[in-house]
Amino acid sequence: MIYLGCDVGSLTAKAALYDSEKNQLIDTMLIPVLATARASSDKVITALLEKNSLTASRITGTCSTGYGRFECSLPSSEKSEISCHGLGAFWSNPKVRTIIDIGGQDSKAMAVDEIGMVVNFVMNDKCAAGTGRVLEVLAAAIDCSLPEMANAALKGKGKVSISNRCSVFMEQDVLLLQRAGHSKKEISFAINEAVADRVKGLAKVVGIKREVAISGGVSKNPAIVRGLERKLGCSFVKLNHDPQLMGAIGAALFAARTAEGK
Amino acid sequence: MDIRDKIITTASTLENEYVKTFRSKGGKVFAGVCTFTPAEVIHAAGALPLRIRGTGSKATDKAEVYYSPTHCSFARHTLNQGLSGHFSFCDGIIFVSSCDHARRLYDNWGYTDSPPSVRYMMTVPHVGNEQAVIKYAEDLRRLAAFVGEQTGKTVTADSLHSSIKAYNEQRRLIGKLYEMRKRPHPAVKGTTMLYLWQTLTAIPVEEGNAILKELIETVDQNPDPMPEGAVRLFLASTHLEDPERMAAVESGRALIVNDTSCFGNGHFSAEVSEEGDPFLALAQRTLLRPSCPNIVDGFRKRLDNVEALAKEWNCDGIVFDHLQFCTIGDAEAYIYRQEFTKKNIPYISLQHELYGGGAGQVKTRMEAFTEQIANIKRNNA
Amino acid sequence: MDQHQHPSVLLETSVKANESLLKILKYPRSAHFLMKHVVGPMLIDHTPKWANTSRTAVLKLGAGYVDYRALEAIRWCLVAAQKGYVAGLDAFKTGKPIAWTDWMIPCDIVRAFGYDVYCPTTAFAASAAQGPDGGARYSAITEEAGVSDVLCSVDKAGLGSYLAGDLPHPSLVVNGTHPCDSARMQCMVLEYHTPDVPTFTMDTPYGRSDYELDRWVKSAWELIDFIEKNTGRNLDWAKLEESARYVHRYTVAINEAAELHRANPAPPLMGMLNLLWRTRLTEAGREELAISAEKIRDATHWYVEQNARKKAPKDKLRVLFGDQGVVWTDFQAWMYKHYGARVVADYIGRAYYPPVDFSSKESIIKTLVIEKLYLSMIRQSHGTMELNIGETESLMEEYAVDCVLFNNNAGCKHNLALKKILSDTCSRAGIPALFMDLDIVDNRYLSEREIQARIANFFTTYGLA
Amino acid sequence: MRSIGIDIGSRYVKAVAVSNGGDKGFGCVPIRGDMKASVKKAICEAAAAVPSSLFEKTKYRMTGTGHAGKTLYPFSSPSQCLARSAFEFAPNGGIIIDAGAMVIEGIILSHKGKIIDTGKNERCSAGGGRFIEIMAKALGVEFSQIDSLFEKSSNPYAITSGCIVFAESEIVTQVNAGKKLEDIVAGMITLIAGKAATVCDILTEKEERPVFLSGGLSKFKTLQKEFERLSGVKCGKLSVDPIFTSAYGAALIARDGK
Repeated sequence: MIYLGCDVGSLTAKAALYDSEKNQLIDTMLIPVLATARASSDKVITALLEKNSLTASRITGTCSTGYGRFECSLPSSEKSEISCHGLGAFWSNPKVRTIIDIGGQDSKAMAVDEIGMVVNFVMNDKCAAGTGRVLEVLAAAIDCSLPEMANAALKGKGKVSISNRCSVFMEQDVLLLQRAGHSKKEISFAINEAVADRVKGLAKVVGIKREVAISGGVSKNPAIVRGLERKLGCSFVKLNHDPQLMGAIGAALFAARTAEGK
Repeated sequence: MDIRDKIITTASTLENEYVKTFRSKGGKVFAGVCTFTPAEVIHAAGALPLRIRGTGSKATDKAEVYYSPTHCSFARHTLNQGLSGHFSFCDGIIFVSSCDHARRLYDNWGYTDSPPSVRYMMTVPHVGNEQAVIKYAEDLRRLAAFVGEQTGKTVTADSLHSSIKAYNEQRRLIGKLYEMRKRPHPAVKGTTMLYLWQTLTAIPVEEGNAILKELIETVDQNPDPMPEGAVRLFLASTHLEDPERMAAVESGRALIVNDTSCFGNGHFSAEVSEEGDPFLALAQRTLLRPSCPNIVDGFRKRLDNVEALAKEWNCDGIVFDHLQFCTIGDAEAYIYRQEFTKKNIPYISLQHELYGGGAGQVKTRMEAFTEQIANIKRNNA
Repeated sequence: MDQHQHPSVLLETSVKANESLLKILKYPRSAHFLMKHVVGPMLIDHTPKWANTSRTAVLKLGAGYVDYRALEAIRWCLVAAQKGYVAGLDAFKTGKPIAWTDWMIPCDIVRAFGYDVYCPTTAFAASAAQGPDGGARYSAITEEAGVSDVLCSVDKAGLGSYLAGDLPHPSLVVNGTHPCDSARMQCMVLEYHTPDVPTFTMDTPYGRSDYELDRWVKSAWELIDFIEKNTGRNLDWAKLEESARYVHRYTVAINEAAELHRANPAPPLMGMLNLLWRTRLTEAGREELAISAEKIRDATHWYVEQNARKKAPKDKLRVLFGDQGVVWTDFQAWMYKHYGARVVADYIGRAYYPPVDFSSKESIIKTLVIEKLYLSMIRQSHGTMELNIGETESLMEEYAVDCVLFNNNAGCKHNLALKKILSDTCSRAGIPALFMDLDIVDNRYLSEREIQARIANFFTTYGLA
Repeated sequence: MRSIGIDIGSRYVKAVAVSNGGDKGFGCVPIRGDMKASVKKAICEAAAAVPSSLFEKTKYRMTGTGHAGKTLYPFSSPSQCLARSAFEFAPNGGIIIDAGAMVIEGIILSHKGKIIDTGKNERCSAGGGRFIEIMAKALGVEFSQIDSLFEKSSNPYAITSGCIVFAESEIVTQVNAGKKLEDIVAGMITLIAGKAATVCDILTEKEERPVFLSGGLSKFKTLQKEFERLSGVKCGKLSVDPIFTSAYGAALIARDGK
């Protein structure tokens, strides 16, 4: 049986197809969001189905998640992105018990049990300084793409730091550091440290239980990942699928669990 | 009109129909800042006690001249309302020294000479023991003398006793309503309760009691709708007054069945003794029951109380929702997290602005929280 | 709980730092020479790597701008402070009983029960021994534990030092309900974490009316009663009276020294009074502190006489610090070097303490505990705005200041809510005021460079320099 | 004699050249990489309109917050330059509110041009121009459309988040929920205008003084209108483009100097 998971976030929309008999992922798709959540979910689902020459009728169940979850174009159940990220990461690597997810607008830490169900979580409430969006804004401030910034940061030695913790003023700090003649790699390092610092707190509150994995778009940024590993004193295990797709994969798994009563 | 609609209408504005009627008969209205301002004392002086809230406030830009954006939004919104003259229908206003944000309301209100021009600062203790009770009774006596002077009606032991009786009846009635929330299908949900609190704290107690009686009858037959697979939750909170916020917390399958909000159960619980010195009785009731986090040595009482109530009302989890930048709320939330994590009781802490914003965020969190509870329950089973 | 997993970084570094300072100050003349001609000029504007941890201390000690007489006085203050740190460290290592007190608690009374006293809150200052980011480190520990980032960083540092496992376990806790949410909440969280320790809370009054003061004094007697009942110890009245005499000597000397700063040119010792204040929070009633205060007074006198004899030029720019001082750095020497600006009064250093009345046991207790309400930072956080307006107005006038600098500490909610009112107060007096929006303990908020830029901008904008 | 004022902001270098005769020249260059080069370019642009003979020395004055300690010329504080500029427009004293990229700052001047009081907005409420920039980008709205969109709105949406990143997410949610674009744009303008009005209220002794709105944001006519509505004052018109107010002040200081 084929199940579909759809995750419409604030920056990207993702979808995943899952075959429950083989317990395998069939295919996934990721697109930047369109004007409305409805349009995004429409597009990502249609594209994924077309690519795999499937029609909507072949899908046994759909589950949607993310901020746009109530706008899914197929009749579907809804699950919070926290549960989906948790289950997705767990399925991708069943050793995982703690997941740190840095998304566009929010970052979160979750604890899952032996079957991948979330038993505790914390999200950033009050300050946006530990999110992917801030990384983007700051990368733009030094005229870098995100991967460029991450690579540069890996070469940084920590000669400068960004003391301000508000995203607006962080940007100003970055501009000033740049003008003071500091190298791109040092500034990038400082940016990544500052963001990692904000995320570290969440992980500490939820409690670190091994193994730990990191998901979400920012997990592709090696500088943040290493910074966090160092700050938390543990190394992250690898997820066997694209860490940005955990939400969609988790949603597809939930669709299967709901339909098959597991 | 359904009594629920009446409650919603009354709660939607501070200067409601009851206030207007009361004033048109020459009655005086005294607004008070938090649960430490005893309604009984104002009532005994012949005035209408009205609990201050930010209802109707859309911005805080006027207040931010005096407050920083890192002050709690209750202080900013209410000062903004004060500066805009929205409290000019009141004849007096009573401030308390409960927390930093609240006590500076008195200073900034007075400094800007915002209406009403009759303003009083009542000091309150920050511990809950017998000695503090004696001191608080004195604080109350002074308040009574002040309000009595303003209304021309001296507060006597007798008048205060009869006020206490009226408010005790209100407490018993609302207690009944809380009892009805123990049912498998609770009679009222949190959002309805929030409207009710706001109505009761802004109209004469006698009429409030009448409304309560009618509401109890109505919801007994016709309870609030309940979401399918509802997850019963306990709401621990400091100040929460935005109905939309409460609705967001109660979105999805979440259902609030009891609380210690300082507008709700934290305000209405525990009767005042009708014997002996009424000031002492009021002080005892306010300070010795599980109270607001301002009473620093009372956290153990509060924790035990929350746990006991949550158990008695058959709650599956505890939500702590406090105002952003509320110092005492933050510390309290931390203690709750430590305690309930230790005891394996599902717990979530949220923060909000007095009005608006973050509905999407809180929905996601509440949804995840109810899912988390379901997972834990299944694991336990 | 006398077995600790880790050493107490906070106390070890504080003891070590104090040790070195005491060694240097043993020879105040050469210390002064060294600071004035060698170290000061290197450190006032820059932070060379080698001086990262010691620079703040040098700046706090005047960076060569204060006379050796004052350094000698400060040595005595450090001896007192060191006794406190050593007692704390001793209790940490051996499990010797120690009492935790909050800072408006009459620690002299608690000490008269034979207790050593440690005040968790003082981590905000002690952490500076670990360098300018010591406070930030402890604040961060608290934030990461999920307590809050809206607490005042003074209390975040205090909580952080507990959460880091750096504090000796108390056998008695005396809390206060200082009218500052953050301080109260620190006490509450610590009390939660030390459930089996007898804890007494003194409810600090909001106002100064008779019945409130009466309650405050009564609570001191309740405290005495509580300690006797819960610990089986008795109050040593002779010891208390001896302490009270030292407190009194301190009071008389400090009041005079503060008054003398009205002189123009003013003695440069306001910063030293600030250091004494910090030490007296926990070490009030120690003889060394009384000696230190008297020596500071003598040094102040010496300055005033010296200036008069030499017909020294008037101060170029007289500055009032309108609120708490920055802990992790100091820019008084920098201001003096570049702008000739002299801090002539500050909210912390300048104080007027009521004298102790020795006529009876009752009067000693009464005056000792009421005196605590006049402590800087306790004094200004009470009551309504009139208190703060009055203090600012009288300081501006009495000390003839040219401008006021407010740090506007990020977590200080009650002060932040007076910003407009105090700004207007200064305007009415025709005195320019700068609100710096910094954090006095946590250097992640506003860096020293930014602070200096703000001050420089302020001075030039208003044509003060 | 020619004097040039240079204002280094967070994104742009602005330069104004003035002659003793009253000629003015303007230059505005985005800062890319090397700041020195951008400064030079802006100076060239400004100087082109105010020619000077080879034998005359040009006087320079620099200001702004974006210089990172590298002051190439004598430096005056941003407040001083704003004040000097305002004094030119309001010789009898006045108030100037400068809505910059990060911070909104206000200054009152006495009739002698002396600064009486200054004020600015604070953390968690910061972000003037940058706020609008990020919001407009998220909404896919051009700067040129903002005024007309505002006019179309009948029911402005009140943005509740002070933090830029959260506000961005809030408005994206609102757009997705079907809120009209113009209502959100209007809400955003009202929010910033409210912040400017707050800064204006922070200042003491402002009775009877003309008020000027400067900085890039004041280019939005509707923002100025909202500001007037919220603060209850009437704004005067600046005689230079509002983005050059500081640089112009710096040039005047240079000219006045010895």
